[in-house]
Amino acid sequence: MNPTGHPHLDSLLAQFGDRLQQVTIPYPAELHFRIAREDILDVAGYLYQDLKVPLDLLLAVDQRPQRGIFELVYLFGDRLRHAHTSFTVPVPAEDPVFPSLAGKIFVAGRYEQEVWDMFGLVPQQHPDLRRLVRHAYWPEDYYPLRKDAGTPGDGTVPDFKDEGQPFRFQRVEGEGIFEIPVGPVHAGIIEPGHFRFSVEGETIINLESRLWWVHKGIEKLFETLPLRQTVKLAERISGDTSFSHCLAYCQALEKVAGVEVPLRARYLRTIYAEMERLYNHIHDIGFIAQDTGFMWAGAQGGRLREQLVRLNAQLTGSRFLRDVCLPGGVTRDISDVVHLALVLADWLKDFHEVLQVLRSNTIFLDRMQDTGILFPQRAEDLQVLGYAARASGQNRDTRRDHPYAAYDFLEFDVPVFEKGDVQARFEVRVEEIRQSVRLIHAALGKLPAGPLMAPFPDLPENKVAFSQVEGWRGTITHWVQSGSQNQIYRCKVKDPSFVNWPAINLAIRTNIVPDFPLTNKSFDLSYSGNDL
Amino acid sequence: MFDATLVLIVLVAIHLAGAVAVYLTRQESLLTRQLNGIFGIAGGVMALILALIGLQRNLPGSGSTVLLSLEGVMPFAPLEFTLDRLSSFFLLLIAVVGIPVSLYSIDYMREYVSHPDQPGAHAYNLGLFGVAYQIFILSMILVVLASTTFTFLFLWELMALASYFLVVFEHRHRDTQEAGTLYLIMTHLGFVALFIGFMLLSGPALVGNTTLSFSELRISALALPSTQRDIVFLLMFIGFGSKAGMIPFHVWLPQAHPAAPSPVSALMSGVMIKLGIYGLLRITLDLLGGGPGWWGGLILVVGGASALYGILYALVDHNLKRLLAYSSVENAGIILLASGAALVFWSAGNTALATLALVGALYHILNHGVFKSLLFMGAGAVLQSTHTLDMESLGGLIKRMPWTALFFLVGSVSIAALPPFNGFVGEWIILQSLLLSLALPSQGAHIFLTLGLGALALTGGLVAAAFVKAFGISFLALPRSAQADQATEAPRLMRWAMGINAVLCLLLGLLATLLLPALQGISRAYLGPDQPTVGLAISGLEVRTGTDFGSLSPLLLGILLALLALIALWGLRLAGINELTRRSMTWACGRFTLSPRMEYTATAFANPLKRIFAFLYQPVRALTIETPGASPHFAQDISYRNPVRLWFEEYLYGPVARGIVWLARRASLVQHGSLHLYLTYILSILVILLVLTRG
Amino acid sequence: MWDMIRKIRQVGILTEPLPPFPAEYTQQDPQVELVGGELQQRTRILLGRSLHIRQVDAGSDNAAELEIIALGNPYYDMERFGLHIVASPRHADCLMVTGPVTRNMALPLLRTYEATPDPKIVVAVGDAARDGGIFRGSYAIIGGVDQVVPVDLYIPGDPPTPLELLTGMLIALDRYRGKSSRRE
Amino acid sequence: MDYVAKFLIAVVQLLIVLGASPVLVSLIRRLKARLQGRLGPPWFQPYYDLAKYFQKESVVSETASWIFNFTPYLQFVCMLLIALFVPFYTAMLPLDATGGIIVIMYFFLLSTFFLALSGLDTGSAFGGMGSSREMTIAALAEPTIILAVFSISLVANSTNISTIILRLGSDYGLLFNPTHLLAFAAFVIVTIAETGRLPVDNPTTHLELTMIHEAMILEYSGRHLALVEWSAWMKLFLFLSLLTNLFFPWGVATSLDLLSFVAGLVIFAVKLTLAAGAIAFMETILAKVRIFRVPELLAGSFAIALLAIISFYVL
Repeated sequence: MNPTGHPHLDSLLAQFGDRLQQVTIPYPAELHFRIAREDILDVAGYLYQDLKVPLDLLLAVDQRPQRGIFELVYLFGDRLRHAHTSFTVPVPAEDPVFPSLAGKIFVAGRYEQEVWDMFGLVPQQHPDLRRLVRHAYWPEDYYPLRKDAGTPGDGTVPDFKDEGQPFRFQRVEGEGIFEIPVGPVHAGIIEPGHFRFSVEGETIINLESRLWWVHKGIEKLFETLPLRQTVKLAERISGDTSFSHCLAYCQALEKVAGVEVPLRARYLRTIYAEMERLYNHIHDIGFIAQDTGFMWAGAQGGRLREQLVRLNAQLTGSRFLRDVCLPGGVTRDISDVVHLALVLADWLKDFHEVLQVLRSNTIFLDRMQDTGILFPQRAEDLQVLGYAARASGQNRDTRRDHPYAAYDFLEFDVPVFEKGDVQARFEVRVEEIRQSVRLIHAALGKLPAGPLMAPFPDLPENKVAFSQVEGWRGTITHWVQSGSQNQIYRCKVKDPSFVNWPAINLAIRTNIVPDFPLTNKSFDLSYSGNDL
Repeated sequence: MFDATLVLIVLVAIHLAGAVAVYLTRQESLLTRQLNGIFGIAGGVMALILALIGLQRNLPGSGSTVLLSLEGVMPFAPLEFTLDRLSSFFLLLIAVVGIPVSLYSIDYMREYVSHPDQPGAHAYNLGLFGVAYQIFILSMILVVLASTTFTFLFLWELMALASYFLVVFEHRHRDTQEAGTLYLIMTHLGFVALFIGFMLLSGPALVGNTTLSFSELRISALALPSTQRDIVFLLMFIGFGSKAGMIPFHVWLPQAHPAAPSPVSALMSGVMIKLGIYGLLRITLDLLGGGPGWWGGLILVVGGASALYGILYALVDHNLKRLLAYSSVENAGIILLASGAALVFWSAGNTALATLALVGALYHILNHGVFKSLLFMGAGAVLQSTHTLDMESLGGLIKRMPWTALFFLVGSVSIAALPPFNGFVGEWIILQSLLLSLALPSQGAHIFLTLGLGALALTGGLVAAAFVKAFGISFLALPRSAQADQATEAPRLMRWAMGINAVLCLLLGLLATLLLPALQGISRAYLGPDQPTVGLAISGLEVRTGTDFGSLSPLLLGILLALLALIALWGLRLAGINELTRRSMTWACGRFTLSPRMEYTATAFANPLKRIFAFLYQPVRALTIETPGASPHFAQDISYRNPVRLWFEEYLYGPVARGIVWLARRASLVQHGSLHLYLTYILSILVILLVLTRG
Repeated sequence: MWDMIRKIRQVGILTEPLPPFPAEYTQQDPQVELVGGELQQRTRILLGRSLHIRQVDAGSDNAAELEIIALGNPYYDMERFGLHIVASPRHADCLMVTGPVTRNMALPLLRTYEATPDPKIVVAVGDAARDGGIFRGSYAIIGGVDQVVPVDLYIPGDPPTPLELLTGMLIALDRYRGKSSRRE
Repeated sequence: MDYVAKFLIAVVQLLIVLGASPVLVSLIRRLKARLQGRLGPPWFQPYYDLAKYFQKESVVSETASWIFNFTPYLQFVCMLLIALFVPFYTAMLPLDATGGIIVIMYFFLLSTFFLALSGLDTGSAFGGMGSSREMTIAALAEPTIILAVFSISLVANSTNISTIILRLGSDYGLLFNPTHLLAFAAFVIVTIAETGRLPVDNPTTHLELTMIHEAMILEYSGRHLALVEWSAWMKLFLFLSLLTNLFFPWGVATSLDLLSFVAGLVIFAVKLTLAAGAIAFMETILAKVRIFRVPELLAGSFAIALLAIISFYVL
């Protein structure tokens, strides 16, 4: 078989020829092949540097039970040509090393760190091989995502206990430089994360974030829970993104099972996804202002958000849009279309009035301007996603670049700002609120009749698929491999937070300490989604 | 009861005998240190007696008496010593600071004795130290009594040389040598100004005659043309101001004070720089008998600038002693400011206000002597115990040196002019005098006085910040180095010495009303009776200024504070509050244990103010990030520097400094700790001086 | 400024009265579960009118946090009952713990508990905080909150809504008298 | 004034500052809540809080020294002492001659000085952060205070508060003196900075990295916290009393009769309510300025205060 019709295919074949094996196009616009371990640097480098295709995902799979090897999967997403390319690399179990891409592709270094941490595959010449999930007290040789890892406490692994072992942090040299440790238990109601500022008083010289405090072993749980439960699990990857994560997971399952979702369900999924974007954006807009001490704005953000989550509860029975999306379709219909449209129109008017007040507060504007600048070049190097990217001149939005649900049929604009400061991120989100209401209105207007749910069969064995969804924070990627007996063999989840976290460290450098909460809030990343 | 002349003779004899005795003992023995301390204390007691005699003397005017007139002691000119109110006050200062410092030095100087495990490693000649120490104190005592040009200049130079020798005592450090040389150069530049000033003061007929006594000078000064008086004033202002540490002649001070052994720093900062003020007051109030308003205005403005400059640099300096030295620049500035205000008021004919301002200045001189010597002694105790003055390596000393910490805290609170300690009363009087200045008719003076007030007010807040830093970073939280961790409490005599000064800080604060009448007497002796209204009235425990303008009762405030504390404690206990206390880790957000690396540093503490005053400090930021390999986002080494610029050093003395370094190299030829070389050097300077002055 | 004043007037006071007190309320009411029956009377009296809360996310997805934040919005306004979120455990009387306790958060949770002065109460919020919920059995989970610190009160829900949180807390503090007035 | 009257007035001063300062705080909080569309805490919430703090144990850091334990008491006593010198409803302050407005300001500085030390004492980075920021602001606010006080004493020709009030109260023309009005503007800014209100500090923030006053007291608990909080409330109360009575001395009793005392009390309550309303309104419409804009604000107030003095000489 000689597949055709993929934008990268010809150039890749011309460049590497026989080094690509088992070249297939399993789904439209998705190219897949296998390469040898030695070719990783060449092929990935070619894709990234010559074809300018960003790396979307890198994961490992423990295939030892069947084939005695580990596998690495590299996924590249080309947003301009609306196509994906992925390749698989076998890594022998007895020699678990592979060449590191970190020098070429920054974001690859981060995935490689994770692969090392969870599977014990060593990326060679990695510049910063520090542990992520496994905090300092975790045993050296315990790699939780290996199939034979066992669970502490059940006798297979010696139990281990946190005794406050110190972590390694970058030390900044200089007179009077000291470190401010913040977290994991913060002063506000925030998820746990540890930030280590190296400062000269108020001036931040360097910031390191130490995360993975709320690591719950979600990827492992996907492999052990029954399929029905895994959908619920996907909803609990990051509570504020329940629907989008669930959607991404369901779409991957649907691809694996080859199920076509009814059109009405695809429109409803779009509406719910945009509702999720709306309530999160307004909440954060209020809280960005509150973090500058503008308490009234925080109250308004809370008020406008509460109206939306109550609307969610009205529509779906869940304030977080849970138990709505299932493999095959959705469970909840929208009956009174006009009512919803009117409510949202009123809401938008209300929002605009609040926004006008925010924009006339010069202190608030002054606090946002030039604070926490993420320069476009850095945003590109770091492959930042979502509104954080769009505020730094990166024109990317999965809804437009790799459409899913009903986005193909609806018109919307993708706002892009260049400056990359807190204000740019604020403005992107304001604009996205408008676009979301516009999308919902359009979707309500075009809502086709039909069933909500397609029957969902048992999963075929050992099939691989991924799906991408533009959650409110950015692109969510779920990569799924089915196992036997309707079980998941491996599920890799990528929340945009995972790649966006390092951006904060760069954006805050040489800013002042009291501007950190504001900068952090303007990125508003998920700890839970990052930690899994 | 005592005959003043006899007391003076005994005093001189004590110090001279002390010098000889100390030199004769073995250089490293305990006896050396004890003798030095005891003779110092004895001399101090004599000075105190002399001061009390002078202050109590119920004579009209300045109450001056010629104590001693010695012909033929020196080959070229007679020596003459006179006691009057101003001298008495400064004698009091010398005694009050000198006695505890001498006590302190007994235990402190053991630092310089060689350790048994490292024979000879740190050995310094303590005998030599004792000689210079006795002469230093004696010369300070005599300089305020000196009443002829020659006597004064001779002792002034002797004081400078003795202190120079003490500054370079730790001659093995290169820094010390450079500091000493800088000091020597600056002090001689000042000396030249003074010398010319005195020559011009003698009047056209008698130019160059150094045997003139001060009383003759007073008369000749009256006859001087006003331009010449102005020139004399300016020269004296520069000469004495450089000794007082006023900008831009302060540069020696932050170098010399940290370099000197701590008792010497305490004496230099507590007393010696005040003698610059003494000289200025002696000239302007006494010998010249006042001048035009701009004299005072100039002193006031330069004083205000010094105060601001000093405290701003104290704030960003992290060497404990250098911080204190910069703070001395600041305090000298405040004293100059108040003295300047007094002269302005006086020239405007308002002796009431002039008295008030001068009393403020004098009281601040005494207060600063007490708390600054206390702080230097505290810093010395820290140095002795930890072998470092770098605040970034200190911390946690309050648990290891509880007494030293308490005394240092008292000093810090006093210097920050917080009630109920002595600094507050001085500050209050100075503020009152400036606030009352609306009584003056002149518009021009108001601008000066308002600016002076602004400078003083700004200084007040910054001092508090600087001393929260000095005490908080050095003594609180966790130790930042192993030395600080292993620190132990200062020896007994050092604790006693600091304790005396700490108690004095409190007493001078609470019982100010007992001392203020004496200061008022001094001021009136030179300024004349209060006119047109009352400047300062002391009745019982209360101080009043102006006509119903302000009043203060420090003792009552102290009593109220104690009473309210008792009531509050009693009330809370009565209300049955929970008095359980549980010790726990410092809250560090859950996971990590706090380490010294996570404590606020001195640099960090001062960082906001450093950023705010960046237009002045002009800090030079340098951030370097080294990254391995191709990706710029993996950092390997990060380093950061952000030092401030020293304006005067860099732009005014920059070229001079290079010469100084060059000289320092040369000077190191004579600085090998050899007594004979030093004596030869001192003698040759004296001979040059005498030849110059022989008219 | 005038826009804002107009908006303030337009919004008015949004705080909603609590629903009527359930007449048949018993300790077994599914709304809350008090461990060991009830809080000590002394604690109730002491903390009933002023409860300062330190929230600790010990492993939750952030949904429960969002609902706790919502307690402060104008609709629920927990401040009217003397409930207040504070920045430091030293100021707190109540730890509101969410999520299953992850391995990595066990020590921080314990440290927070130790840093809080007595008397104090621990509230476990959400199903996962009770026994790990859906995450039970994971290698990274220690289990419910009571595996690390003693729990006084469970508020079930996945996550509990703000109203459930509020009524649960008030029942535990014996403050929920449930007259339909805005304040008890 | 006989001694009984003096004693009684002193006791009443203390009772007022202790009892009314929590109500003032409560008033501000409730007004702010209303403007945000909420009901807000009950009137007596600060009392409930205090009662609870006093009944809890105090947890003290192992690193802390006696400074940490001493500071809350010192602060508390300082505020009580100052309360004897600040006019609330009467200008007949028994101890007025013991010290004037300068004493008040330096006792405020004393309590700030020790609070800043206690922030450093525990070794917590947040405490240090708070004290560094607090001392920065205090250092810059101090000159404005002194100059504003200077302006007032120029107008009233005294630094003793009773005298100032009596003189200003007897000649209302003095109040509309440009010097006095400018001094008022300067004093308002300083009051905001010193009491840690918006736009300088946000008293309700939960973000430890942005805190100033709150950061210093993060380690306090139990009775210590009660004293520190109470002192902070009293400080606000005292500053607002000074602000209202020095610049609007109407109604302050100037004689020793019951009627004028009652009238004084009522008018004082009205004045403070208005001041609380102003603070609540300001804190609703304003955000917190970036910390390095605070010096600009304070420099502005310094300039205003300087202008006040110059206007006195020129006009």
